[in-house]
Amino acid sequence: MTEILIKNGFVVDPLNKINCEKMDIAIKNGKVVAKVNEKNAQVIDAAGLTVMAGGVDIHSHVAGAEVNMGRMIRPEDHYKDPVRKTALTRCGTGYSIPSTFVTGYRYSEMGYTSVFNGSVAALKAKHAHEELNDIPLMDKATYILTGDWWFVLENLAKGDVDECARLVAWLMRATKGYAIKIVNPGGLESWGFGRNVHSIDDPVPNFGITPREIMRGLIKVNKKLNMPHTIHLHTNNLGVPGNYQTTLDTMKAFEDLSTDGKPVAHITHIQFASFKGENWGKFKSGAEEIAKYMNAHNHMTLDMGQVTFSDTTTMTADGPFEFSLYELGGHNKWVNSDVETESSGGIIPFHYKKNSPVNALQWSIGLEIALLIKDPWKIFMTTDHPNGGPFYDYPKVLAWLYSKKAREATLKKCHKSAKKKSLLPSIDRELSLYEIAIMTRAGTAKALGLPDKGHLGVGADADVAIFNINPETLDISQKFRTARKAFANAAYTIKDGTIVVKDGQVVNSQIPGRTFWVDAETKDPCKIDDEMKRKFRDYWTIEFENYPVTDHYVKVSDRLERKASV
Amino acid sequence: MITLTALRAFDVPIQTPCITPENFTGKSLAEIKVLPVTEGVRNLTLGDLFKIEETNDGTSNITINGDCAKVKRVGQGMKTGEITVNGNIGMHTGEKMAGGKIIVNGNAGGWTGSEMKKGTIEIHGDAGDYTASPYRGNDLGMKGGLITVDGNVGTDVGCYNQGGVIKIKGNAGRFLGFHMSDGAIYVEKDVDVRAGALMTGGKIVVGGKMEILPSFTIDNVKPKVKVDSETNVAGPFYVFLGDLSEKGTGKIFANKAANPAFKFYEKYL
Amino acid sequence: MSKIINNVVCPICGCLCDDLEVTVKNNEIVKMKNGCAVCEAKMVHGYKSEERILKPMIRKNGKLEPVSMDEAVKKAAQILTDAKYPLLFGWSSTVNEAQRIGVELAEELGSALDNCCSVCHGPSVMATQEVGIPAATLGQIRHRADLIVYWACNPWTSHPRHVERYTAFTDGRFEGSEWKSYMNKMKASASRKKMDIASKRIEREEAQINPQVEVNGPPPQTLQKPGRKMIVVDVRKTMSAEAADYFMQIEPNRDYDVIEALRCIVQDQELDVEKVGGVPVEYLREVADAMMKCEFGVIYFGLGMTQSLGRFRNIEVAIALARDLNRKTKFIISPMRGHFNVTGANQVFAWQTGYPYAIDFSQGYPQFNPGENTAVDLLKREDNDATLVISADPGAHFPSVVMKNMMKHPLITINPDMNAISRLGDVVFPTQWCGIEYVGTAYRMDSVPITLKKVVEAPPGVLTDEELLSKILAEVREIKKKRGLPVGLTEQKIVHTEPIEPPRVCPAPVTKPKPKKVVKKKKEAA
Amino acid sequence: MVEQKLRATLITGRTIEQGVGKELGKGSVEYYDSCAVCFFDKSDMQKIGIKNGSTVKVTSKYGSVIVKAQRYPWGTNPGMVFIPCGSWANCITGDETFSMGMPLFKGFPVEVESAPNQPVLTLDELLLKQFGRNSL
Repeated sequence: MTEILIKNGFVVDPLNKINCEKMDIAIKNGKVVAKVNEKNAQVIDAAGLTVMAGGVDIHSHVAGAEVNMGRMIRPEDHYKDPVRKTALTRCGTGYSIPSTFVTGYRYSEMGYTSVFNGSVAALKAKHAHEELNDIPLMDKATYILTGDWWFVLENLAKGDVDECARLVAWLMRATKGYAIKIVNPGGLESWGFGRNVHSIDDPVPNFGITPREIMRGLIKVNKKLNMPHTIHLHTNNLGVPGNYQTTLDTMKAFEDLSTDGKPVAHITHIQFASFKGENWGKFKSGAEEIAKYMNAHNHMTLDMGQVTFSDTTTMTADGPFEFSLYELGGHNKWVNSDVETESSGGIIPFHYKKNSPVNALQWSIGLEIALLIKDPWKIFMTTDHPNGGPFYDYPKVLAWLYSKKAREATLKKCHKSAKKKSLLPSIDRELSLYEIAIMTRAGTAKALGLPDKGHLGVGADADVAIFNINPETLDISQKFRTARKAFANAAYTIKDGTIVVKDGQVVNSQIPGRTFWVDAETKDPCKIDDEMKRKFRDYWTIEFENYPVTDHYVKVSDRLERKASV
Repeated sequence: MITLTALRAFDVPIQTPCITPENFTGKSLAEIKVLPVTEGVRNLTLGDLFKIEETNDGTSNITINGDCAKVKRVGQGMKTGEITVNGNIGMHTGEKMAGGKIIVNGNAGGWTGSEMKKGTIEIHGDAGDYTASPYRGNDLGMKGGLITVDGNVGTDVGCYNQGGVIKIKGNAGRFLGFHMSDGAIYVEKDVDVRAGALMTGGKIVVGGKMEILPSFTIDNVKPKVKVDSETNVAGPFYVFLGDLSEKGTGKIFANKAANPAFKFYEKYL
Repeated sequence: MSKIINNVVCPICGCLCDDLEVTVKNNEIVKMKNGCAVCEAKMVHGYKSEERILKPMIRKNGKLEPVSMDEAVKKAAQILTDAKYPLLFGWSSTVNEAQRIGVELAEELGSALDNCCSVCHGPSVMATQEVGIPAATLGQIRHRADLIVYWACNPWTSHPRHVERYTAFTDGRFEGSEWKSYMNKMKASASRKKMDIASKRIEREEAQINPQVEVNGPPPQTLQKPGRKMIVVDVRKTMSAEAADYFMQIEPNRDYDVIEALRCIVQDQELDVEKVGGVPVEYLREVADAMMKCEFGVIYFGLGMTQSLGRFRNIEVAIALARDLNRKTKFIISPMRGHFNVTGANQVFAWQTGYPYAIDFSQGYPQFNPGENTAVDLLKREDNDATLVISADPGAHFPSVVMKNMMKHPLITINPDMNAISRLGDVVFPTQWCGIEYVGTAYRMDSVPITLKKVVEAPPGVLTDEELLSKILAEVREIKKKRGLPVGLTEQKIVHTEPIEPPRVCPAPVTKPKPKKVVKKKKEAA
Repeated sequence: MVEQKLRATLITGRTIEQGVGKELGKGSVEYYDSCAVCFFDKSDMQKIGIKNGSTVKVTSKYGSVIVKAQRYPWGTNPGMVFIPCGSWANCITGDETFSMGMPLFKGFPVEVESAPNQPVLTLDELLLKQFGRNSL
């Protein structure tokens, strides 16, 4: 393997507390090393450039049945953005849901090297892995929808957390999953008969359990299994005006579960869960309340789910939410996709417009929360791709975060009622490169429990992003467009010790990337006997033996072994 | 003016989105000759397929001669000027057109004038399926402009029409004006089944025989109807409202004399 | 020695039943349990029939002659690269792993790529692109559905185990099987039939061009009963209709009108007409009532909708009906996808290119348009000058008027046995039976991925689809290189089943990763 | 009264026998027996004077084919004939797709007449007749 020496760059590495210091980074065998022989190494002159670890996206829908259904139903969307084949890269289409190869290329062009797939129903996990295999240049992993899995509901209703933990351990292994994903707990099961739950204490029909019990139970399970990430939560009542109260109730419900001051849950796309006001007409921002709570507590992490004003496609496992969105009118397509015994799902194409009072305020809410929460280790940058906007809009989101001028430029074009309600004019905070590195790589890698990602210390994976930003000469808050361009087109992206992008163009598409999955070893494995298999046959329409994702489905497997305490 | 004459009969599809008056403006003949086109999988230049001549009349108008039924995407997105085709032309002619005029002295393929915004397309032969209808999955059809067809048209013509006017002298196929919300479609002769299906607005005027979907209800009988500022058609016409399943208020004007079968509707009037 | 293999997946229809018990003796399947008659025909007899192709063949002087694999691959690649615009068609009876290579081959050639779904459920995909679809996996139906409508399909013959495994005759968590009540009904009807025969009816005399519906009675009281109900809507009575609680016979090509009428009724609109598609409106009212009153309803539709007049518009309104019904109750609609992996082909094409079928790569990027790039349209217009058919049989399933156009140009076929298209090929490749001789992935009709199993060894020298296509692709690239054309890269093969490194034992997540500080610091020159 | 020709609507589609036949092999007797047939309503059979097993000629705008007649076992469908999908049915199906990829497989007019003594071709004979080639 080639050795690489990145010389004289301004290194931004928050996990090692390095803030724009001029230094060299040496790479050998896909890892960051103390030094390499300069004569043998490929030298990158990074003088005047910013060097960061490769980006780690904590929540993005890039693969799986739901995503692909979204692709299938939107030919008019792809028609706008064809991507030509080159000698190095495969062809495809882009826009709101790029095809798999294009997903890999575009992430890489922005200096991202790892992506964590938002949600996958266990029954269709093979599909997600097949697609992940076709996303080149990225390390990846997928969260598994666990919150409405019947075995979880039944065991938690019984109060048997240990057995539940053993089953979840089996599930993670069987699906090659990375973390416990909970979407609208209890709501997905209720949607099986077209109903929903409306607070964290609403009973789930037929199962004698409440969303609160599901979430608390799975946090306990997560701890017992010693999972690298916390539970990954999409809250109840998502996208409903007034839901910030539900979100606060949810966060409060976990306070006692964090015993060591460490986070126990990650709430994803918080923007969609911070709405105030009784109805859409009285729609307001709940950002202040959420931020105030987050500033006073340390047991949660969040990601933004920022809206970027584009013609996109919303997709979530939250079936009832998508139907209520459809009922708001103005949409020509609605997809619902229930998965037996596990989950539901829905898709609606959605155009976020600046001149819509609600959409414009949504845009504001995402930024307000990100800026009002003081500690960047608590909130990460995402657009919940493609729900708030496509991932390749990240540079835009960054610009809004590091430049008040950028925010004002956009706010000027927004609907006047949103302008009036927005808190943004009162916020002067502009993020530094250091804080941006936390929100896009260091913080996410830490929250995901990946010791080798998100930093450039010795032993770290050689995933590096170099941007054409000179912190000494470029004031990013003023020249936000220049910096935005630099974030959109990395000067170099290095994946596993190989240069894959140069000047914003893919130069090597042959690095497949690894798939992380968690193998939590319980003291007693969950009992797989005839009784279990019979139950399985009753619950699902496929046989027990045909349920797991075999090694065949993971191109480059990276198993994370964990010792569980049950 | 540029004249393109097909050098040979074409056997595989040819895509020529480069043929628009704007694109030719300011280009020398040599530059026009090397504009990229594809013939099947081969990447060729315009000069490989057409004899290209220039007449100095101060315009960038284009004349195409020869049978170009396999030539697709002529005049795609054009904004000004004029294209005259002497012969047949293939699919997607004048797609997303925003102005100017296309005259086809022959038949036109499918998706002619698809998602058109402004301008005029005159077809002196037949037009194919999906004329003036949007691309797959899109619910935004023809926004404005005028399409006239002397011959017959295929199925699914004028789908999702949002304000364009389509006048057809011959017959029309099924699903005419599917899901249209505004604009007008006038067919002088017969229309196949399911005209106006799922329409929410606009009007369809039929001079010949037709069939009415069960999801339409009779409104009244009118002696004449106005298609656009230039065309008034004398009836009398049965006027149907629909499509009820979409709570629509579109109107279908069915010629009374040509459709004696609709007489039973009169009891509801 | 015979061995029994359990949980084998049936590679035939979209049901992908995965509970087969297969007995193998001397590398031959000798017995199969649990499968349907079609499954038995393939798994026990068909796969090893005399029709099996064992060697590649090339047509010389009108006769197919066996040749070496290399010669056949070279010839095929030559045909494909010489052609101005080839068409690659088929893909529904092979596995995802092969379809992936297929997309790459089409991309490299710049050809048209189409899938069998264009002549089966392609219209369903198109309808989904217009209005979306409220769908669910089959288990959801099994557990919850109390109203099951089969519209224009006959599961008894095309998906023989659909009813017993997934819908009316299966026990779910919240709904029970209706098998017993069906058996009672059958007994009653058997005696009624005897009576009927005894009192012979007078035959109708007048000839009719449009068949007139006459067996259509009003919906019975049973539509009000608790428990699961099954309604069949079709243009002719079938075995499935016999099993239903109510059979509604409609005139051919009138599905659209009937569904539209139902939609109006569901939305409380008055209809001016008295009969729609031969069915009195008051009967439709009762059917609509049953749909609105159920707890969880489902419509399964088949080729009767996609192939009759209206094509995808029929499905569009059917989906709209199901969507409207969701305002009153829970309602699902799903296509009865035919071949075992036609869904998979749509999925693979979609994730690699963004489009599910009818793709054209001639511009260097994918373009999609059914009607323009679909196989039948291309052939009808004679746009292609070479064809490769894989795991499909347009020889038997395309109208011969369009097949005649295909036969004007060279034809390459890849199929395990001598089906109609292989009989017509110029270059005929043998291949293994996926799901019998090699492992791969297929997608059930509800897009649930299932791994097909290998139960016997393939005959020597016969390659899998994936291997064969890779060979052709490599040869195509070789030829293009010789011609000085740019070519794409061959994907790196990573063959391993275990992690590359020993599994990492991460520190517990509570301990913050503490990488040593490391990086060489350099003072600025200034 | 026996008439010369029956005008009817043709539906092609699957039958379980065709399913079994195709899986046994396209050259199998089962496939031939299950696909080279046309199902009629009883009244229609009387109309043109045919019985189970008689050979009939089915003609559409796109071609014609000789198949064996059989009585449709379920219900009454006068004026509708059914041929299982396969090479025989596709001799008479149409290429009209209305620009959506799907040719004419169901619900179009055909004429049926009794064709005694005319042979029902095997698959190979049929392919040879249609396309001038086969595997032999």
